[in-house]
Amino acid sequence: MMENLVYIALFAPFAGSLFSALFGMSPKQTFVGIVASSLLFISFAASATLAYHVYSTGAAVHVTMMEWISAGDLTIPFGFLVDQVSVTMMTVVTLVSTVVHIYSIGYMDHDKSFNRFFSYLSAFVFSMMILVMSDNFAGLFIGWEGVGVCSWLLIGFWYHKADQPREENPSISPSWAANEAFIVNRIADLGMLVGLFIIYWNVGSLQYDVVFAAVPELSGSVLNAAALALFIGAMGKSAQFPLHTWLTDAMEGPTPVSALIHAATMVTAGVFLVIRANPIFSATPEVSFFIAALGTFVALFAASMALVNRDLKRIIAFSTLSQLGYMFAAAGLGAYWIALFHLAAHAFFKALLFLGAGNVMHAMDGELDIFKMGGLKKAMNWTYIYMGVASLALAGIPVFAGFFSKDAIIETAFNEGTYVLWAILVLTAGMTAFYSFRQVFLTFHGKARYDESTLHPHEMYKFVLIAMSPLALLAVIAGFFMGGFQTFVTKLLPDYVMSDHTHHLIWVLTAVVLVFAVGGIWLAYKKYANGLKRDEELENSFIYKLLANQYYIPQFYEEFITKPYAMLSEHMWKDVDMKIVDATVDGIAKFLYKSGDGTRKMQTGNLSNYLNWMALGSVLLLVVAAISAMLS
Amino acid sequence: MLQPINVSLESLNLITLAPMLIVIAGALIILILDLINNKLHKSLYVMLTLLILFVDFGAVLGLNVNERGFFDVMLIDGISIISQLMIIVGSMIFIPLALTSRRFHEYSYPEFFALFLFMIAGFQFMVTSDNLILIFVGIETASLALYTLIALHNRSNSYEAAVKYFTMGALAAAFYAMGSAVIYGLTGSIELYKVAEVMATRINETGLMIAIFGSSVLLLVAFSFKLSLFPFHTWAPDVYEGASAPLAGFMSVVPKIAAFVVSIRIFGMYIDLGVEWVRIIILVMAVLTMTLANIMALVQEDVKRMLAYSSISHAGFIMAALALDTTEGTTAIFLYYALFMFTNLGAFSMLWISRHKNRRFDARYDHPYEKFAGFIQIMPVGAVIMGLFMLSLAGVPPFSVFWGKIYVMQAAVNAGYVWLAIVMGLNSAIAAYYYLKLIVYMFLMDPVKDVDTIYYNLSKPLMAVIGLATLATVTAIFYVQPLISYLYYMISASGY
Amino acid sequence: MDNILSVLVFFPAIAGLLGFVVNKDSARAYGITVAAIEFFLSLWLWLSFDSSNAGMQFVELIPLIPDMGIGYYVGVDGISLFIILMATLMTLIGMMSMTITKNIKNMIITLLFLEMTMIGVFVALDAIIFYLFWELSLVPMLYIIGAWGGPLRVYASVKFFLYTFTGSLIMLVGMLFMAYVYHNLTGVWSFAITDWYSLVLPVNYQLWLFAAFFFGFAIKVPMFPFHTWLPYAHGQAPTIGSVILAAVLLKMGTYGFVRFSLPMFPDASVMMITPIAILAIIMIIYTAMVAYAQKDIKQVIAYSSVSHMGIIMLGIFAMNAEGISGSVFQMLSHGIVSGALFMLVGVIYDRRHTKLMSEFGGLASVMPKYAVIFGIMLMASVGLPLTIGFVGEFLVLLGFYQVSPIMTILAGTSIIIGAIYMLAVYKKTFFGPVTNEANKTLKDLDSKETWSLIPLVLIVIWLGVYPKPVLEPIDNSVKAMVSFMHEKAITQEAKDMIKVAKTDKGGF
Amino acid sequence: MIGLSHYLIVSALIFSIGLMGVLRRRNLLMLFFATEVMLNAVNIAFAAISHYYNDLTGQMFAFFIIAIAASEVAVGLGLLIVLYKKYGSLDLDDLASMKG
Repeated sequence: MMENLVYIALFAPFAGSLFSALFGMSPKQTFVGIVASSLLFISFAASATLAYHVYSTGAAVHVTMMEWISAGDLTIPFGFLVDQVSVTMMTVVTLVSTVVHIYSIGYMDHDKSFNRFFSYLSAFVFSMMILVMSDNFAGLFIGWEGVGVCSWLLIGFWYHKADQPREENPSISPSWAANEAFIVNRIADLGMLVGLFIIYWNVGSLQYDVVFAAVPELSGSVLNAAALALFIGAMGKSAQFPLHTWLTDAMEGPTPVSALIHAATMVTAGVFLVIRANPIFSATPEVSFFIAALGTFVALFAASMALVNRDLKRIIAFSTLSQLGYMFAAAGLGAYWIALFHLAAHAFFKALLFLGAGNVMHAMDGELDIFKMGGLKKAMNWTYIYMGVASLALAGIPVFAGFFSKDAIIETAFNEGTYVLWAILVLTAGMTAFYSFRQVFLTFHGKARYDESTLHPHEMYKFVLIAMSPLALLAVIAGFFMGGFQTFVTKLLPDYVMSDHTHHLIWVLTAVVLVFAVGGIWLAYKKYANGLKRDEELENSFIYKLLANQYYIPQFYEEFITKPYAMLSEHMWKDVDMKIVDATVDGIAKFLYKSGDGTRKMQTGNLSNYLNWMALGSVLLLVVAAISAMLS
Repeated sequence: MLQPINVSLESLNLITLAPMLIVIAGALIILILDLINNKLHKSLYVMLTLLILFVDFGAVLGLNVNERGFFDVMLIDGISIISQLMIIVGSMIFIPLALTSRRFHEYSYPEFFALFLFMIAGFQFMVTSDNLILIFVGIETASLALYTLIALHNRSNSYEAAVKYFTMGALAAAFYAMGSAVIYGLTGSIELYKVAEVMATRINETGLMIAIFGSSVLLLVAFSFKLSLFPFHTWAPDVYEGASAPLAGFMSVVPKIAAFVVSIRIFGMYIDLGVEWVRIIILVMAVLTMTLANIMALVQEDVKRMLAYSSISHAGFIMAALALDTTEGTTAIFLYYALFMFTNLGAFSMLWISRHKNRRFDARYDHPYEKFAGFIQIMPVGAVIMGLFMLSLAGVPPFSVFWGKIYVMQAAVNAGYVWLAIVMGLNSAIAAYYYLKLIVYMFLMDPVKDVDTIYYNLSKPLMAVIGLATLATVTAIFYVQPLISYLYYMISASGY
Repeated sequence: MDNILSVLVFFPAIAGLLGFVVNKDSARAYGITVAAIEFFLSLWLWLSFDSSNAGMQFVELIPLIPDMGIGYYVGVDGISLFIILMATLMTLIGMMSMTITKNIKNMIITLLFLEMTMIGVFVALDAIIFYLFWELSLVPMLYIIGAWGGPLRVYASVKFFLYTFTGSLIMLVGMLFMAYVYHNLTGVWSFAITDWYSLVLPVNYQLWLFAAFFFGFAIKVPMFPFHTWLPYAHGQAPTIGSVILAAVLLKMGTYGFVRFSLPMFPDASVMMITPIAILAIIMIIYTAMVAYAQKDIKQVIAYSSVSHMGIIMLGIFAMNAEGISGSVFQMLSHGIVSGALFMLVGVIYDRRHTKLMSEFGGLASVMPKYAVIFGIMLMASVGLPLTIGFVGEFLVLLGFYQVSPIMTILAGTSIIIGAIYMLAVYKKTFFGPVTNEANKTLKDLDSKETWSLIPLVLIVIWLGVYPKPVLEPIDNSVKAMVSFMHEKAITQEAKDMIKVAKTDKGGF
Repeated sequence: MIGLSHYLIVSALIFSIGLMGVLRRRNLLMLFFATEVMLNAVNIAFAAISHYYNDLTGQMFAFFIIAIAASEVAVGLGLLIVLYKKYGSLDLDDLASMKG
């Protein structure tokens, strides 16, 4: 029974994808979206049932469908494992996906590639399900790459758009952004593959249970190498510095995609990997600390860029990046269940935020610059509420989901004695609150800064708003399940409890974070709630420009990696391949041909010359004979 | 006390002379027929010649291995029998080529056929003796007849070719004679087996070495000329160009077989005696010949000249096998020629069918590459056959020359000359270019417009000959085994 | 039917000969029918193949030249079986999709002869018979490139022929030397590969022989720096020529390494791991970069072939069953995928008579079906899991990791730079607005094109999801070969390096 | 006393003279004479050696050489006549229509 549910949960999205693909090249058919969404809902229902099953019995469901690759001593099955961790992910993924699917029916209403969109989106969910459900690293890698491709397809969904200069559109074009995302992810995937190789050659298997059971016997260096390699894989998917640039560019995709893939699910795959492979990471404190430190850095780094950005979606993308940093910080510090909890909570409120942004975009006819918005509260009340709730959750205001999860992470940093990390995370929490509300205020408050004569913002369809409500609800209440969640997942994950010392200080710590968060909101309110006042001096300052240009990292990559690569390729082809390698080959041929031209001159046609050649030949023979006689 | 001369006919063992006598008698019959009636058609002479050769073939087959006869100057050993057989088979392929659909000057003379038969007799004498006098007589009989045959083609180029060949041949003859004189002076004998015995006993004398030196170099010059080895090959391209196509094909095979037999006898003797530098200079010449002839062939504009250079290169290839002086090496020589003969004669016959009275494509050449452009569209079967010949010459398996090639290379490897095998391999690669060039012209180019058909000279006998050559080229894989075992048996029986 | 291999080899040849009689207008149908029969024969071969038997099956031996030890000796094992299947499949599909009308009869006959030589190479168990088919395969390809190719066709075809020919002549010397050594040690002349396997050679002999065979195979593969004939050949060849060349002819080289170099010279192979791996890595990275610089779609795919062949080379020298099985599988995968990609380029070339990327852009809007199939093949080419491209590449890299982690990481960059050039092609060709007027009216795939591509798409996915039916026989034979090499190796380093799989059942 | 070596030296000298003639002469007829000279040099050697060994073989060889030389001249002169008819000259340098 449970096995069937596993397959239903896994293959329902696939069926949806195939069904939509059948109509992929036909004009919009609303029922395609409905079918796909229903199948997703079935998948969600199955996942939820499984979650309940796992919760009530405490036992994991493990199925092996068939053998995939078997060569040498390597055997990789298609095996699926539904345990506390994967079932959490499954539920979150299918829930958010279902919402996003329904949302997309409304959002993609006018797009002529409506059917194709659902095909891609459901395929993504299928890949994601493989990623989280697989019982081995190779299966995870299938999903890993699968979500990469779906992400590529979806970012580049509007492939027909032309490239623009970076000044006009920092992401250049959807197709450019899609390729960037794919290639950057591939860099990380190589790390991941190497991790797999290390594990295979030291353990002899890629099955989680076998590998984790073997961890105690492995040497430290092997574990470190494996952990590092796996984490490099995670860095790509979760867009950690320095592989982060693709995530903001990925906002070229349709907004539901950003909500689902680039906020709630795919980008958290890296965190999931670290959580999934926690026995390895637990055994490698150095790598784990590196993960925590990098996560903390990214949290701050991304938040800083979000402070000044004007693009609605990019701000949310930076915030996603920043939150991923939080999750890594938690996972790196050993608080795996907290990381997973934040992952889930973040999925809800971040998806909600994105979908809200999608509503705004829909209303504003594709406009994304928050400097050109304002006063949308009137027209889009529900969206305002949703985004407000989501932002409160993101900012970590008590009662809302983010408060519980993020606070726990910050406390963990304190608890581990890594006070620097703690300080940074607290500061970041403040910045998070600031940029979230800067965005909310600039969008919904103040006066309209767009041309009201041509643009008439309107609220999204009702059914879309209703579909978003579960997310909103969860963004508010998810935090209350923290205790239950802890008991549930720590059956599998190592438990993490604060020390007594931290426990005593917990109110102080919470208060500090709250001060920063509220301070951030207050600052944003002061500055932006009553409309936008541009501060030329500030905007021209070095720091502002640095932040607005993402620390010039994309430019740096372009100047120092992309362009040199293209140039080098050109040289390799024209100068090395053509002028050296090929020219050598042709040179030998030409040399032979030329020497043929030279040698044929001896064939003068003149008999006298021929006779001379004969005489000369006999002399030469004598000489050669003499030399060889002397030598022998 | 003087003994009365008493020669018993049995000791003469005249049967050893029978093959040559048959051919000479045949030639005389032809001349007599002409005297009686000079209006007879060439087809009669062709068939007559074929029949005479056929009888000759039978006579050779009937010989016993390792016999001497006629005052011991005749030596019937394995190589003499197989070489005679090959000479006769080569001639039998050549002769029907006279039956072209167009009339060509030389074939209307019965003398052509008589001379041809005399030439065959000369070659047969060359290969069935180890007496330097008889070899000389054989060489000269054959050569003088050949000069005349070339000249009979009755074109200014053929006269030029004949004169060039003749003059250089005369010089080579002088070298041969002088070389024989040196040998005679050294050993007091002109019978090679006696020469070998005497030399073997005196091999360590310094003076003798110098003399061997002189004699071997002089003889090597003479035979290098016959075998067209570098730098004595200069006559070959011009003579082949001047001669008619079938005769050129014939010349690239049959006289060389005869010359190789004599070379095996003489230089094999030197190498057996342990005169290592003879081997070395032969190897040097062989390598130079195959390489330089190949690169000169690369730049030829005329197919016939290209084939001339190609056969020079092939000769160099085989010369290297001679230097190995192993049974396998010697077998390789004959195997190679046996296989090469069909392909090469076939290729030259293909030129022959495209022969015109006047040059239509090029002022200088009879068979420029352009003539064969788009041959596949004009005459698909002909193009495919010519393509097969070219591939075979290039050494593409499973066509005939490939088997000869690997046998030679295997012999080289077995004798410890791996480098030689590699040089041969690389040379085959260079050679592939010019054979390919013709294939490219035939298959990949469009025909030259405004010039009429190029299969001008085609007739049934020619088709039969070409068909036979094609068959022999393509099915080589099936008869290589019996050929090898026969050749190997004959050669090892005669002690080489 | 024990002589099915002979039937497979000679059926197309006989059909080719008879093809001269067939009327020009019916030649295409004739060719497709013959190729289909041949394909079904090869399927039959697969069905009657015993997957659990790692050794040679359907062996036939007819002595041809016993004095030299040459015989008609053929057989298949898991390694060669699927390459044969691929050869028959790609010939069939290539013929189905063929759009050539000029001299169609000659083309069909040539293709049938080519098919004979291709199958011959892979079934031959006698070195000379192998060489025979190997060389013979050049001729039809020369004609195909030269007669139906682009403007530089003659140069390209002659270069292809001579380059390969030169290499294989050196290989021939190696074969002759091998036979000589065999004769010296056993007193028997033999060119039978299975006889040669039993020969334990001193290391220096192994090295020299390895080098000789290397030239023949490396030029065919083609390995850097012997690869420059390939872009010309592909660039000038008609679609069908490129398809066959990439799918089958290149595999002869890598197959040669597996069939000859590894089991015959295990010690030399182990010693040559590093140099060959370096060449392979140069191939992978360098040609991938060169591919990125190309302006012509077909050239990109041509160079990408070289890059992928680098992966295959690397896997062969992993010296463990994972890597070698992966390599053999990757041969199939590359054959199918690059064949399909060349067919796809052919589709666009037929419509626009240009292959320059700058001429295109936005094709996804105009030709959605085409874009989808191209996209699938692209993803298979960059090694996306659940496509055929992943299995081989993954196993190769996994296998080679045991030899050298650093080199594996370098080689692994292929998954990055492979994506770079392939995605660049896709972006330039299919994405963006349709700027060129000529592209606005392009027709999507017609039924002929679709139906020749669909089977390939299905195979790409089928073997990506469930490679077992193919991988298992390959793996059985490879495992047996590896343990054979391990036993045969004389130096300790080689014994250490060659990893016998624990699951080996033996039977080589 | 004139011994074998004197004859041989004379023979060698004449052979060389003949060879030089072959190499230097431009007229075909003179060329033929030069080859005759070479052959006759060989004859001297043969005769002398034959005498030295008291063996008839050498003289026999010499006779054959004479005969062959004669037939060579016969054929050669025939060729020259046709050639002269065609070209109107016997100069070697005119005889180079085939080359390369």
